[in-house]
Amino acid sequence: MAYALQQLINGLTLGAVYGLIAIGYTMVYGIIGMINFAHGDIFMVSAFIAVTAFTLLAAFDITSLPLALTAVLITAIFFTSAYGWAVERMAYRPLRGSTRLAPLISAIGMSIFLQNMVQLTQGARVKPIPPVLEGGIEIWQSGGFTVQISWTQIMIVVVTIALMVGFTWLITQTAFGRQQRACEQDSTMTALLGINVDRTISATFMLGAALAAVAGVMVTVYYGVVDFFIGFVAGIKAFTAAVLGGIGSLPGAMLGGLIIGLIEAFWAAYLSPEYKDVATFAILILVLMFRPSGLLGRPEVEKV
Amino acid sequence: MSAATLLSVESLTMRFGGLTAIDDLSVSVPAGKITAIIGPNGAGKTTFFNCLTGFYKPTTGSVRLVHPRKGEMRLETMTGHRVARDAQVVRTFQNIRLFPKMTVLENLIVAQHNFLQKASGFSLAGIFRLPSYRTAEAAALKKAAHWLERLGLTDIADVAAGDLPYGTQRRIEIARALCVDPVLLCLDEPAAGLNPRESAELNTLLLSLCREEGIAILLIEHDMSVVMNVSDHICVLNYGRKIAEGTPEEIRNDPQVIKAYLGEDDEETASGEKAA
Amino acid sequence: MLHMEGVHAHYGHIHALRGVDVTVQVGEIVTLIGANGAGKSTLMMSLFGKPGASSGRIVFDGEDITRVPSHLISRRGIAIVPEGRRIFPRMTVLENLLMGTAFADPANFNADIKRVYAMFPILEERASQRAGTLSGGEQQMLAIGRALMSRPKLLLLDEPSLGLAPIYIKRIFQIVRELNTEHGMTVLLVEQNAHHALRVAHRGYVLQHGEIVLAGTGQELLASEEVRAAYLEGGH
Amino acid sequence: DLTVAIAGPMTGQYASAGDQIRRGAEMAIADINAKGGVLGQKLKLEVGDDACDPKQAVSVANTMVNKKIVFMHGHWCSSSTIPASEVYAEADIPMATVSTNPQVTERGLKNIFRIMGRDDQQGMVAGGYIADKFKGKKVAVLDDKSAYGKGLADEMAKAMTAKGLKPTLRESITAGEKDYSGIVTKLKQAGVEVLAYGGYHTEVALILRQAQQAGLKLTVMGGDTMTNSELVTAAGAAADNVMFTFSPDPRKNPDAAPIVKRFRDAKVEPEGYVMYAYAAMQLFADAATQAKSTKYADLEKTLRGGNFKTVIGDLAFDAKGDQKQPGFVVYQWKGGQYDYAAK
Amino acid sequence: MSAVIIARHARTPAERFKDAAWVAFIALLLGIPMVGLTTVDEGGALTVQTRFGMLGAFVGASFVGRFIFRWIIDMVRNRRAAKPAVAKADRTPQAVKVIGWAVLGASIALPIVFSDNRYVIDTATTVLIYVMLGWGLNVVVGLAGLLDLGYVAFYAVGAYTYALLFSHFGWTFWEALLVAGAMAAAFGILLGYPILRLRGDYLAIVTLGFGEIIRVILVNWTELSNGPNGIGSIPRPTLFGLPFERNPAEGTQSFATFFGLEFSGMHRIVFLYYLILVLALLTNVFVARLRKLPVGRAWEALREDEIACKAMGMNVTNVKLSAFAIGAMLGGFAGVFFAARQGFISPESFTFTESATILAIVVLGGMGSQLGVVLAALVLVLLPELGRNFSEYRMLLFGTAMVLIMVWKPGGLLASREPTIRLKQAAIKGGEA
Ligand SMILES: Nc1ncnc2c1ncn2[C@@H]1O[C@H](COP(=O)(O)OP(=O)(O)OP(=O)(O)O)[C@@H](O)[C@H]1O
Ligand SMILES: Nc1ncnc2c1ncn2[C@@H]1O[C@H](COP(=O)(O)OP(=O)(O)OP(=O)(O)O)[C@@H](O)[C@H]1O
Ligand SMILES: [Mg+2]
Ligand SMILES: [Mg+2]
Repeated sequence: MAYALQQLINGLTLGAVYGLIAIGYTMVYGIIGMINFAHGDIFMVSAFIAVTAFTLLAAFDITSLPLALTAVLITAIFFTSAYGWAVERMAYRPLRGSTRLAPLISAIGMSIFLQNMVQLTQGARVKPIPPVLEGGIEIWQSGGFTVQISWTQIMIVVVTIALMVGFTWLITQTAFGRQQRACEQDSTMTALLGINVDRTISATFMLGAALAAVAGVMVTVYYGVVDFFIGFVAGIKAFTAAVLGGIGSLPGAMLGGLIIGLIEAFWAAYLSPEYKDVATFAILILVLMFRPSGLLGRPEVEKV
Repeated sequence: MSAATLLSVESLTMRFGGLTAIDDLSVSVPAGKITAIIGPNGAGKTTFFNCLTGFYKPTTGSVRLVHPRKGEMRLETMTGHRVARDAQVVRTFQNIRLFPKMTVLENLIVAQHNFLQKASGFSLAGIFRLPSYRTAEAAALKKAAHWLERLGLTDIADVAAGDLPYGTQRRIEIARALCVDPVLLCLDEPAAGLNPRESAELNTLLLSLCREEGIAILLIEHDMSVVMNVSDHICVLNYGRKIAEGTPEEIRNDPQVIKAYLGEDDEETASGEKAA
Repeated sequence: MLHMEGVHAHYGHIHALRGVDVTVQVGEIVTLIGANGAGKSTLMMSLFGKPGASSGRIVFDGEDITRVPSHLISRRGIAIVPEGRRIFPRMTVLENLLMGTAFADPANFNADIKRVYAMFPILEERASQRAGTLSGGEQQMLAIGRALMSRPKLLLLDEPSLGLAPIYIKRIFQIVRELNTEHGMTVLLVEQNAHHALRVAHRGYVLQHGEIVLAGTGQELLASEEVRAAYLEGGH
Repeated sequence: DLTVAIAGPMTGQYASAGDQIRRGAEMAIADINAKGGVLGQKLKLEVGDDACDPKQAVSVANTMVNKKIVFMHGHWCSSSTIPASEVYAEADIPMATVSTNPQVTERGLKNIFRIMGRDDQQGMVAGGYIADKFKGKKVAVLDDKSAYGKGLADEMAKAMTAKGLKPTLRESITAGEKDYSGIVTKLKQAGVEVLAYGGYHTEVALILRQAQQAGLKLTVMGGDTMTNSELVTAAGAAADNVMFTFSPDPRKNPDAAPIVKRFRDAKVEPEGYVMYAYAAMQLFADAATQAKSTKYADLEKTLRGGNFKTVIGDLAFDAKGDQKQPGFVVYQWKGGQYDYAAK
Repeated sequence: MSAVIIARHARTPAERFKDAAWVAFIALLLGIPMVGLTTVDEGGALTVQTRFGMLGAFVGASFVGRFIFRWIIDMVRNRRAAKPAVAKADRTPQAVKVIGWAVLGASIALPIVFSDNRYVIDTATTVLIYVMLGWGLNVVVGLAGLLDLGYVAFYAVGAYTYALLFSHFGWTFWEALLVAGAMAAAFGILLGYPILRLRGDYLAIVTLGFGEIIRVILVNWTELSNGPNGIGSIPRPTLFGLPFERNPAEGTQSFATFFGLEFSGMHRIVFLYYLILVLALLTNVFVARLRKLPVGRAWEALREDEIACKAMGMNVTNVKLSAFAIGAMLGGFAGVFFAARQGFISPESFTFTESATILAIVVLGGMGSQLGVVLAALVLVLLPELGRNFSEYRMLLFGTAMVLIMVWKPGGLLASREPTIRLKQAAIKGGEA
C-alpha cells in the first residue's frame, strides 16, 4: 500500500512534468495546427540556460532559495522565449501557406540543429547542478517503508496546475486566445479582420517557449542533471500526452501527461518496466480508437 | 401521386444534443420526378440529406428506397459509402467538395471508382494493363466525356478543379455525381453562386436529366427561379417539420410558406422571376 | 473614398485582374457584376493584398494602401464578407462575432451585437453553438454579422445572398440600404443576383475576364441590352 | 604517409565517448610522429563518426577503405563494430576495438583485435566480487537494454548465482530517460542494498541521485563505462558508492605516468577510452615496427603472435583476437577519484 | 496559396543596415546563454566560463552574413522581377522526364565509372534504399495524405522477417523477399485498422507510437529477436545461387570461381547495387502504374476530401488500408534488402530518426512526386556524407540544411502534379484506335 502510494506520487510528478511540456506543445498546436517538433529541444535549451544560471548564482553566492529560483526562472523564460521566437521566424514563418507538412520537416531540421548546437557549444557531457531544494515531507510509514514527497515534487505539481489554469483562461477567455485560435482556423480571414497574424503566431511561440522554459527549470531542479539529448525523449512523451488528452486542450494535455506518468510508474512498478512504453502507446491507440480526438479534445464534427 | 414512389421517408427525427434539426418528418419522393425541398435557413434541409445519404445516423425514423433493379433498401441502416455505391443515391454538397488538386476529368473518373476498381481486378489486371481493364477505362472515360460535354466542361477538363471559379465548380460537382449513375440525385443548392442565366441553364439540365435520363432528383434550393420552374413537387420545411407540400403553384400561394420563407411583399422576387 | 487604378492581380500564372479602375464615393452603394470567374472576388480580396496587386494603385481615404499589410487594412475601416463565408468553424457564434471587433471601440459592443442579433435572431439563439455546425445560411448571416461588428466605413459584400432563403435575401438588401442611408456606410457589393444588386446600387461596374467593360448607374445598367442579355436573362 | 583511423560516436547521444577516443588518438599520433613516425612514415589520422548507428558505421567503414587506411581503432558501440568489421575484413584492414560484446570476436574474423575485456569476463569478475563481498545482502540486477548493458548484466547475474547469491530483482530500464523514481521506489520496497548495473554512467548518476532523495542508500557495481568522471559530477557524493570493473588502471601504470601528465597538461583527463585510443595507436606502431611492414598479412600475423607494450599495459591476443590477459579489476570511486576497491 | 512576389522597392543601404543590426541583436540574445556562457566541469562541480570573444565573433558574423545575404537576395529578386514571368508550367513535365532519364542513366553507369571505389557505390546503394523507402512512404503520405511517422516499423518488419526466416529455416534472400513483403503489408493493415478514424496529428502520433512499439518489442523480446544484440551473419543475396564469397563451401562455386575471376569484395558491392537498383526501378514502375489505376486515384482523392470520397460510394476504409498495406510492403522489401546488405541488424537501425528522415525525403521531394523523392534522397543522404569532413559539425550543418531547403522550396523540390489521365491525350488515343 505504502509502495503503491509512493509510486503514485512518483507517477504524478513525472506526469506533471510531461504535462507541463505538453501544455507548451498544445499551445503552439493551437496556432499552427501542427505539432512543433522543435519544442522538446527548446525545452532542452532552457534546461541548459537554467544550469548556467544556477551555476552563476552559486558563483555569486546567492543562496536565498526563492530569490535564486525566481532569478533563474526569469532568465530562462527570457532567453528561451527568444529561442521560441527565432525558431518560428526561421522554420515556420517562411513556410506560411505551404503544405502542412513542410513546417513539420523544417521543425525536425530545427530540432537536429538545436541538439547539435548545444552539443557543440555546451559540450556533450552531462551537466549536473547540486540539489537546489532538498527535503520533503514524510507522509506515511508502513512496514519500514516511508512514503515521501519532496518539496520539489510539490512545487512541480503546483506550478504545473497553476500554469495550466492560467493558460486555459488565456486561451479560452481572452481576446488574445481567440485571435490565436482564429489564426489556426483561417489565417487569411484573421488578417482580414485586422489581426496581425505574424505577431500573434510569434507571441504564441514565445509563450510556448516560456512554458518550455518553466518545464526546463523544473526538470533541472528535480533531476539535477541535464544533457543535450533530454529534449528528444521528453518531447515524444509530451507529444503523446498532448494527443492523448486531445490536442488543443490544455487541461487535456495535463490529463494526458498525468495518465502517461501514472501508466509508466505503475506498469514499471507492478508489471514489466521493459514494456512500459509499449503500454503507453497501446493505451494511446486504444483511447484514440474510441475517442478519435483524445480524452478532452472536442470531437471534430465536420458538417457537410 | 401518379408516379411510383422511389423513396419514402417515415417519421424521421434527427437530434443534436438538445436541438431537434428534423422533427418527425415524412416525405415521399416519386421516381423520375423532381422534388424540391425548401425552407428557411436552418430548417433542416441539409440535415435531411445527410440522413438520407448515410452521413448522419437518424435518431429515429426510416428511409426506404425502392431501387428499380435491386428492390427495397433501408438507407438509414447503410453507412457512408454504401448509400452511394449500393443504393445509388448520390449527392452534392452545399459547400462544394471537389478534389481540388485533381483535374476536372480526374474528379469524374474517381466518381467511377467502384466500377473501375472491379474492372482492374483490384489492381491486378490494371497493373499489367490487361485489355479487360483498358476497355473499362475507355468506357469510364467515355462516360466522363459525355457528362463534361453536357455540362459544358470539356474545355477545362484538364485543369485542376480547385482553380476554377465557384459557378464552374458547382457544375463539376453535378457532373461528378452523375458519373456515379444515380437513381436518385440529391442536389444541395446547386444554383447558389450562379447568375440568372446560368441558373436558367441549370433548369434545362435538371429537366433533361429527369425527363430524358429518368433520374429522380431531390433538390434543395433557395433560388425560386429554379425551384418554381423545374419542380414537380415541393415540400416545405420549417424547424425540421413539414409545413406545406404541393405543386409550385400551391406553394407559391401558401400563406404559411409566404410568411416563413418567401416573404410577405413579393414585389421584388416576383419581378425577378418574371425576368428570369 | 476608394479608388483603384489599373490594378493587376495574379494567382501564380493565372492573370485574374487585368488593369481594373474602380471608384467608390463616400456614401455610395456600388455593385460589381460579372460572369463566373470574371474576377469579382479577386478584386475585393486585392484590396486586402490577398492576392496583392502586382501593379496599379489602390487608394482608400486618400491614402495609398496598395502595399499596406492585410491586417492594417481593416483597421482603416474596411470590412468584408468574403466569398465562402470563412467563418471560424471551431469557435462559437459569439466568438466569431467577437472576432469582428478586434479593433472596434469596446463601448460600442453592446449596441453592435444587439443590432446584429436584431437582424438575425437565429444567431442569438445559437450564440454558443459551434459555428461550423450552423446551416449554410446561418453561416452566411454570421459572416455578415461579423463584418458589421466593426462599424466599417466601407463594407465589402461578396455575394451576401448566397444560400439565404428569399425572405432573408430581401432582408439583406433592406439592411444594406438601411446601413447606407441611416449610417452612411459605403458599400461595395458583388452579386449574382444582378436584379437586386443593381436595384439597390447607385452605380455598377461590369467585370469580364478581369477587366471592367461597362460602368454606369444602377438604372442604366439594368436597362442596358448587353447586361440584360449576359446576366439578367436566362433563356429557357 | 600512413593513414590510420578511429571511428565512434562523434555526434549523438554517446558523443562524449567519441570525444575521448579522438583526444587519445590525436595525442598518440602526435607523439608517434614526433618520434619519427612508423617505418619512417608519418601517421595521418582520419576520424569517422558513426553516431552509434550501424548503417552509418558501414558507411564510415567504406569511406575508410577508400582512404586506404592501414589500421582502424573502433568502432565504439558493439552494434556498430559488428557490421563495420566485415567491411574491414574484406578490405584487409586490421582493427583494434574496445567494444566488449562477445559477438565481436566470435564470428571468426581474422582482422579484429580487442584491446578491452569482454562483457562476459567483466561480468564474471563483477558478479563474483558481489557474491563474495555482499553475501547475504539483497542485490538487484538492472540493465539499460543496450547490447552492452544487457550482456554485462546477464553475466553478472550468472556469476552471482553461480556463487550462490541470487539476485532479488532482475529488471531493465530505458536509457535516455530522466525519471527513475519508479525503479528506485521498487528497489527501496524490495530492500535492495546493492545494485549490479549493466549500462552507462548517465543513468547510474540519475538513479543514485533519486535514490538519495528517496532515502535509499545504494552500492552500485557497474562496468567499464563507470570510469567516466561525469558520473561523479552528476551524482555528487553518492558516487562514492559506485564500484566497477575495468582493466588495471593505465593511469596507475608507472610507465604511463609521463603520458598521463601530458594529457593533464593539455587539459584532458585521461579517463575512460582516452588511454585506450592512445594504446591502440601504440599497438599499431609497435606491430608495424616489429613486422617491418604495414601489409595486412604481416600485421595480422605479428599482432596475433606478438606482445606489445602500451600505456594500458602489455597486450597479447588469442586466436579469436581477444586479449589474453584481460585482467579485470574492481574499482571504487572515492572523493572524485577512482581506485582499486578493497578486496 | 501562391502569389507572385511583389517587386518591392529596392532597399536603401540604411535599411539593410538596420535589418542586419536587428539580426545581430537577435543573435546576441540567442548567443549569450549558448555561445557567450558555458559551464565546465572542474573538480566535480560546474563553473561558468565566459567566451565573450566568441560571442562577439558570432554576433559580428550574423551581422555581416545577414547584410550580404539580404543584398544578394534583393539583387536576385530584382533581376527576377525585371524579367517577365514566363509560364514554366508547361515545360515542367518534359523537364522532369529529361531529368528522370538522366538520373537513370547515371545510376546505371555509376558502378562502371567508379568501379574501384566501394565508398561511392556503397553510398549510392544507401541512397537507393532510401529512394525505395521514400517511394513506399510516398504512397501513404504523398498520395493518400496519411501522415505516417512510424514507417520504419515496416522496414524493421521486413528486415527481421528475413533475418528470422534465415536463422530458423535457412531461407535465402530470394525466398524471403516476398514473404517479408507480405508480412510487412500485414503489419500495415494491423496498424491501419485501429486508426481509420484518426486525422492529422492523431494519426502521426499513433504511427509514431507503433514504430516505437515495434522497436521496443524487438529490443525486449530476446527469444524472438535476440534483443539488443541483434541478428548477425545474415547471408548476402546470391546471383542465381552463386554466392559472393572468397572461399565458397566445399563443392560449390562462387561468383568469382564460376566466372573465373579473381575474388574481389567489389563484385558483391556492385551486385548489391544493381540489385537494389532493379528493386527500386520495379518499385517505381509499380507505384507509377498504381497511381494511374483506380486505387491510386482513390488515394489522391482521399487526400483531397474524404467526405466527398464517401459520397462517391468509395469505401474509404479499404482505400486507406490499401495505402498502408502497399506502403508497408515496399518498406518491407527495402528492409529485406537492408538486412541482406548489412549482414547484421539490430533495433538501433530502426529508430524514430529513420522515420523522420524518410518522411523528410517525401516532403522535400514534393509530396507525390516520384522523381522528387530521388532528388531528395540524394540530398538527404549525401549531405551528411559530405559533412563527414566537418566531423562534429556534420549534424549541425545537416539540420541547418534541412531548414534552409524547406524554406527555399516549401512545396518540395519537384512540386508539380502530373494528371493521371488527360482528356485530350485520351481522345487522341481513342481516335486512333
Ligand atoms: N452537427 C450539428 N451539430 C449541431 N447542430 C447542427 C448540426 N448540424 C446541423 N445543425 C443545426 O441544425 C439545423 C438545421 O441545419 P441544416 O444545415 O439542415 O439547415 P438547412 O435547412 O440546410 O439550412 P440552409 O438553407 O441555411 O442551408 C441548423 O440550425 C443547424 O445549426
Ligand atoms: N486560389 C486561386 N488559385 C488559382 N486561381 C484562382 C484562385 N481563385 C480564383 N482563381 C481564378 O481567378 C479568376 C477569377 O476568379 P474570382 O473568384 O475572382 O471570380 P469571380 O468573379 O468571383 O467568380 P464567381 O462568380 O464564381 O465567384 C478565375 O479564373 C479563377 O479560376
Ligand atoms: Mg443547407
Ligand atoms: Mg466570387
